[in-house]
Amino acid sequence: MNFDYTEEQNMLKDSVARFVQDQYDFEARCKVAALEEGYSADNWKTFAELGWLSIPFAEEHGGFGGNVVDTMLLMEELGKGLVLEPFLATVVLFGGLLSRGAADQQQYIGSVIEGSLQGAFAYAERQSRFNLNDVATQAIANGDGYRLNGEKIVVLNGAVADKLIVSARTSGSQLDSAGISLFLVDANAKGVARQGYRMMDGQKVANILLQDVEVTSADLVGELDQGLALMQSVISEATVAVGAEAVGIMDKLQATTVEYTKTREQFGVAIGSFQALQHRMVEMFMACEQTRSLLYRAACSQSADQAQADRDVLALKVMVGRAGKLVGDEAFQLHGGIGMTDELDVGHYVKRLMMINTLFGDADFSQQRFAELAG
Amino acid sequence: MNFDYTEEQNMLKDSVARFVQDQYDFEARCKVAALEEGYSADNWKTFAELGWLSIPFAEEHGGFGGNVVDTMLLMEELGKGLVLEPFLATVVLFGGLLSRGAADQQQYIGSVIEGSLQGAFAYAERQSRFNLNDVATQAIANGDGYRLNGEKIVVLNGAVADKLIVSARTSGSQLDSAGISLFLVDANAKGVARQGYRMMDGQKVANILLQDVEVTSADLVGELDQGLALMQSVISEATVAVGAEAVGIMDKLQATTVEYTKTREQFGVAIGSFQALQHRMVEMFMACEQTRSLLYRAACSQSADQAQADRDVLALKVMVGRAGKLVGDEAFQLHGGIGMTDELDVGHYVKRLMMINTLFGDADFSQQRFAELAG
Amino acid sequence: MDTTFSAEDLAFRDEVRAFLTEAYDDDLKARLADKATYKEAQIEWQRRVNAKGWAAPGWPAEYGGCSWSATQSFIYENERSAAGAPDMLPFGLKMVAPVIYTFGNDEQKQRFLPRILNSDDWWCQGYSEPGAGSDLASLKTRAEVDGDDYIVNGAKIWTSYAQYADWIFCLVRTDSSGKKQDGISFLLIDMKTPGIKVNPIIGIDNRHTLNEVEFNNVRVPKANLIGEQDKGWTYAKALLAHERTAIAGVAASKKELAEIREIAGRELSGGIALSSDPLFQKNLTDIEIELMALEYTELRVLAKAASGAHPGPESSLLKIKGTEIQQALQKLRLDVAGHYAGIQTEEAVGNEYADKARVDYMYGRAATVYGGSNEVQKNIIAKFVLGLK
Amino acid sequence: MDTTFSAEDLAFRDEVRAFLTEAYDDDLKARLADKATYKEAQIEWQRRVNAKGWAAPGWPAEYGGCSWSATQSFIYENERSAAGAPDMLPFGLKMVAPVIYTFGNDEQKQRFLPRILNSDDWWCQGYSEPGAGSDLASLKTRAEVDGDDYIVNGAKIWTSYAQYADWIFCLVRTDSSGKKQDGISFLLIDMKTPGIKVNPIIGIDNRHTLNEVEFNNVRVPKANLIGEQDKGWTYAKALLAHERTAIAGVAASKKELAEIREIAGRELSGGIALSSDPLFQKNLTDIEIELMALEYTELRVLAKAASGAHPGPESSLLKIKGTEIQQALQKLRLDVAGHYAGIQTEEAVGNEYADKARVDYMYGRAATVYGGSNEVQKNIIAKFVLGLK
Repeated sequence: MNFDYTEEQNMLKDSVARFVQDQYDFEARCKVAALEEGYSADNWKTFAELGWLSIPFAEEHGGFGGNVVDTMLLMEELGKGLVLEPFLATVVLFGGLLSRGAADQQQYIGSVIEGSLQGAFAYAERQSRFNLNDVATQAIANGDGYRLNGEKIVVLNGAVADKLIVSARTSGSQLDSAGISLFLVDANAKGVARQGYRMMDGQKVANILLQDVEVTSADLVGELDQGLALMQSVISEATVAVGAEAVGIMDKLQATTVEYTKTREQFGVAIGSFQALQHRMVEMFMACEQTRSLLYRAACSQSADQAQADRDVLALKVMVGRAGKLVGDEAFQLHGGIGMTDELDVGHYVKRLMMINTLFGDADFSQQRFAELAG
Repeated sequence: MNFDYTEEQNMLKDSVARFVQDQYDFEARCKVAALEEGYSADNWKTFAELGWLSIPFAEEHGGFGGNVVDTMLLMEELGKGLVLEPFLATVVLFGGLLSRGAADQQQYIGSVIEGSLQGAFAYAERQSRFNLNDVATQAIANGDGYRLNGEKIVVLNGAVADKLIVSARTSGSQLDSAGISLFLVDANAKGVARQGYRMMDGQKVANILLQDVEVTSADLVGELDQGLALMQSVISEATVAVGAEAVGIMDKLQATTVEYTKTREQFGVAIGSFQALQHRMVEMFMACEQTRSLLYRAACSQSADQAQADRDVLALKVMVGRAGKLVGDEAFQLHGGIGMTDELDVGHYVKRLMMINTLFGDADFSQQRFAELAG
Repeated sequence: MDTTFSAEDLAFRDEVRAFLTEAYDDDLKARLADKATYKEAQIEWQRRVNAKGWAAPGWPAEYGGCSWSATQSFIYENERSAAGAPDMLPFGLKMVAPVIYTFGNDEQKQRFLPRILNSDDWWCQGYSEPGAGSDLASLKTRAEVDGDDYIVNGAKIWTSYAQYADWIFCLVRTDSSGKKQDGISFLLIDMKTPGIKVNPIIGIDNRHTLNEVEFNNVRVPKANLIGEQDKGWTYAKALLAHERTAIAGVAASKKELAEIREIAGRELSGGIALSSDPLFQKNLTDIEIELMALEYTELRVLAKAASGAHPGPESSLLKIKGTEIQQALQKLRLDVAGHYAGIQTEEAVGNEYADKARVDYMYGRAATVYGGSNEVQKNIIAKFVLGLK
Repeated sequence: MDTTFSAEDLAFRDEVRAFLTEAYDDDLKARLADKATYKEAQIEWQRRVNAKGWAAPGWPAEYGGCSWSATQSFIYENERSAAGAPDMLPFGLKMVAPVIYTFGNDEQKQRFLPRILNSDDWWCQGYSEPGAGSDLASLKTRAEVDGDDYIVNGAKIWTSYAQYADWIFCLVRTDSSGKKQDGISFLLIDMKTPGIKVNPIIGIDNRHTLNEVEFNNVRVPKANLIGEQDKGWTYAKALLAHERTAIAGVAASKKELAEIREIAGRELSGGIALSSDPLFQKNLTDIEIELMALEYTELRVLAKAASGAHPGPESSLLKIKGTEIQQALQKLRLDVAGHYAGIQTEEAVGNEYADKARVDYMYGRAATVYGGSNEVQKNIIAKFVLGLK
């Protein structure tokens, strides 16, 4: 039993940390956020050059052959810098689905790794809330292929992605678990209409309207009607990844807050000397440590039996939501007025934490699923 | 709109407060708790002489004709003294049901008022938990009357009561709302077996076994099969009463704790000077005030429409459970080791608060009922 | 002990309802919601209320107050909130006016009070300073006597709506020799005076509500000093409790809670209304029960005030609980909005209630900090109610 | 980063299970549960474990420790808790022994350690004093030199199981001239020495676990002094972190949580198992998730310790969270027990799990107070981890 990183992992971690420190301070980040695409193409090129985009992919696909821990430590460091580049959307989600696809689909992995292809996974719908099985988008058989109709919302990286993977119903009714299939769709295909917009964490996302979009059976990702399990599997991985990002953010907020209270004076003394505030910062610290423990737990159990792994991931997601809220609230409160201005970074960290809570199902939703799986 | 007591109410309040102060200090209370009956017959006589036992009864039954506020302020003062005498069981519950009974049954009110009759209301069963409608005890028609079979548990004052009012099923199945009837039963009737025992708050209660107990139709309290509404109505009143008792206890615990921290020294200063503890005592204070507000709200709405009144009573019960827990926990924690000894009164106050939480349905149960009634 | 409404109370309620139906019309609603017309719409709204005589119910009758009973105040607030009508802006009516009519001279009363009532002047508050925070008394903006004027130099911060304001009321330092609470004076300053500069602050809600106000050799006539020089702290402090009571916002929270319940009845999860989800119900009723309690806590304070007592340290309880409830409701609305809560764009891609969720949540973070942070309120209760040192 | 068990680990787990099945038999269980036979059963249990060589896994190997890896310690604790087997009493094995083998002389090691391992002596702890509480260093019990002896006078309080003890280890004051942490010495005292009086304290659980121990001119040979005179505070403090880590009780809480889940599956409300009640599920999983986290927090501390590092201030986190989880579980069991939770009687009128609910709840209140109150632990984290002054 150990919680150490390998030498290779330490090098990766240092490399990401250095990038964030040298090239992604808050000012630089604000500039990236102002870009129309929602990320910097230059940065993305750097990610590719440093090999980061290859990490989770198998060696046979030209990848680094990394494991969950590699992705985890990369995401934690990206979190500390509030990095906007779409690693999660293109590499973890879209790339994760490609890896599970047919050989023809896996050939796109190379482009992802070299940074020339942006992808997105479009699954949420207006009515679906956090239920992956709630799919109203229809894929009607049409000769050799299918015709897609429906709308997907808040698609991460959806505004700029070159290719999309879309969930659609090939059989059954709207809430059935079976009958969902995934399709690889060119973002510029006829019938695809995208409305890009911003989220409060600076991300560029899109609503995507599909009107009689034609795909062939070769575009089917995974088995027909069996898309739900595939979605769950890749979203489980992505949940650990954003869990790591959240831990990076929480640690950063905690450290920033403690430092601020050491210098900020009120009533003639540093406010960090007030015992009531000290005890609340201890709660922040404990929240960070407990979340990190669940992150490690979820990472370690990815090789364990499925039910236990699912529970560990859901437990992490619940804690990210709850502990993240505590840390965010206290960061705001202890910074006082200055924390509530757009020019300080604190609010931006908190907003990203809030978005992570909602992503893939919020704390309450995750807790109920966790309870259902209870032994 | 006013929250003032009338002059008469102030006199009553003073009279109860004086009794508690002069005759019911902690030492005296321990002596009462040690009595086999669970209360002092002398004290009960005093209650009768002072007219307290007549308060909620109508003037036509020889009562004082008091309202919910009168009972409330009496219970609050009794709470401050942790008074063990069975005012709740005999006067509020048993007496409350008698008042709703037939003329023949109302004639017993006189004996209650003069202190010569002890009563109990036996409704809970082994499997019923907090559901008043879960009644397995059977009342089978038998000539002019009924034959009762079943078991009642944790019956307040059940070990010493002269008369019982018992819920039993006259029709329907175990969980039906309709088909429950109430019967007035002599505690010494053939077939009634009582096992008396202690609760952690010092109360004497009993499990009561009913084996072929014969009652006549004249013993029916209220309408046949319509007992549930009657039970709910009297338990609503009783909930406001124990809410008042809880407020008395919480205020006492809060004041005791604040006083203790002013004198108890650690690290060379009074522990009440530590800001972290001060802020927690402020939380105790706010919990007490908020509970008092819901008590007043529930008392004032007893004349309002039924649905609103029910919600107000349930809200009070939830708050008594939750805020009571907070106050009890902090009282223990801030008293430290000494608070965890049987010889200090703090533990006894907390235990009574805990029993009040459970009585008639705990905070979670009450909150779910409250949510069901939500507009 | 009695909270039932009398026949007079019920008649008053009908009068309030009738007034709101007429005065708070759809046209005004639309103009209040639009950034471009907000200021003039808010002014017009106050003038309509003032025409009815209800702009400042809490003022003494001689200056235009209503002499309402606690019950009437309660009814008015509830009806106004239920109708969704905005409160009067507090800076003139609730903050500076009580200082003027309590501590000002006759000339000041005649000059300012009628204009405040009718919203002829837009006021803002100059208390906080960069670096001062909850430690208000450590303020550094100084006013030096120069003939019949003061010369003011320094800066104020977190000044809501200063970009709209005609006047600002300020605490300024006129003497630095004693302890920090001494030597503070209460000045009224015309925002058009040369040397005043307003710097916008964009909040985490991405809106421009707050400002920094700089004073560079701003010349203020001595006639604008309230009461005695160096005694301003006393005047300001006497009125802070009023401000706290106002922050509780019980009636507004009741309206918000009802709205969330209604939205959750339409929002689906797994094909079922979110309002029937047990965790949602738990979250909602946790807040609702605290709010039901706070409503009566406020009534108890109002009833006490009606019997002549000043709001004391218990107003700190109203502030703490009131703002905690507001923030809990904001979080709940955000949770209900799900994916849509994070959308920050001018176009209508999400839905209206979710946009409001994000803005309210972010703007609402400040409620536990301003008006004396909740930590300071707890210190006040610990000291003045519990007697802890 | 890896937490999978190796083949050796799995073999070890089987060995532990086999041992527990044999050694922790039904007869011993029954005797441990009976007040009258508890003491001798607890001693016999330790002897059986010691015969296996596992009584003190954490000790250095030369004195009888196991040199287990962090994984083995984790496995052992989990298997022991899952089997319901009691922990060894900590007073000898975990509290005084580390002080003896770290700071004691050879004679003391030879004299006491083997007897501690085999439970030949029952130890109790004499740290707290009436009035001292979390401010341990303010202790007043004094030891004055008299030839080859110390004469001890004073009193200790909250002494668990002093009524059974053969020996007590005490912090006593040997010098009052300096600051309070100086001038404290660490003494081992035979409980049979004349002048010692044990006064029972009945707890809020209505049981007799705690005691006050009075010392009236108790003569203690200088040979019973650990290390140097006046340096006892250093010795005691060095080991306090060990105590805190032990208090976390993760494995025991896991067992308790599983038991509550199982009970709630049998307990009905409205004819439906309480385990399917949404609020119950919320309460249970709130705790479960914190506990899953704490399990890994503990593993992280263990792994760090296995790599040679001493448990530092992060052990305070284990203590705080561990005891909070314990108390939350106690509350949940109590809630599940409903009406039966309050029954306090010798006869069996309720049910066994409810009786345990009440006793555990009451006894468990002390967990956030002893071993350095949770408030003190927070001060430690604030100061030594966060660097706040």
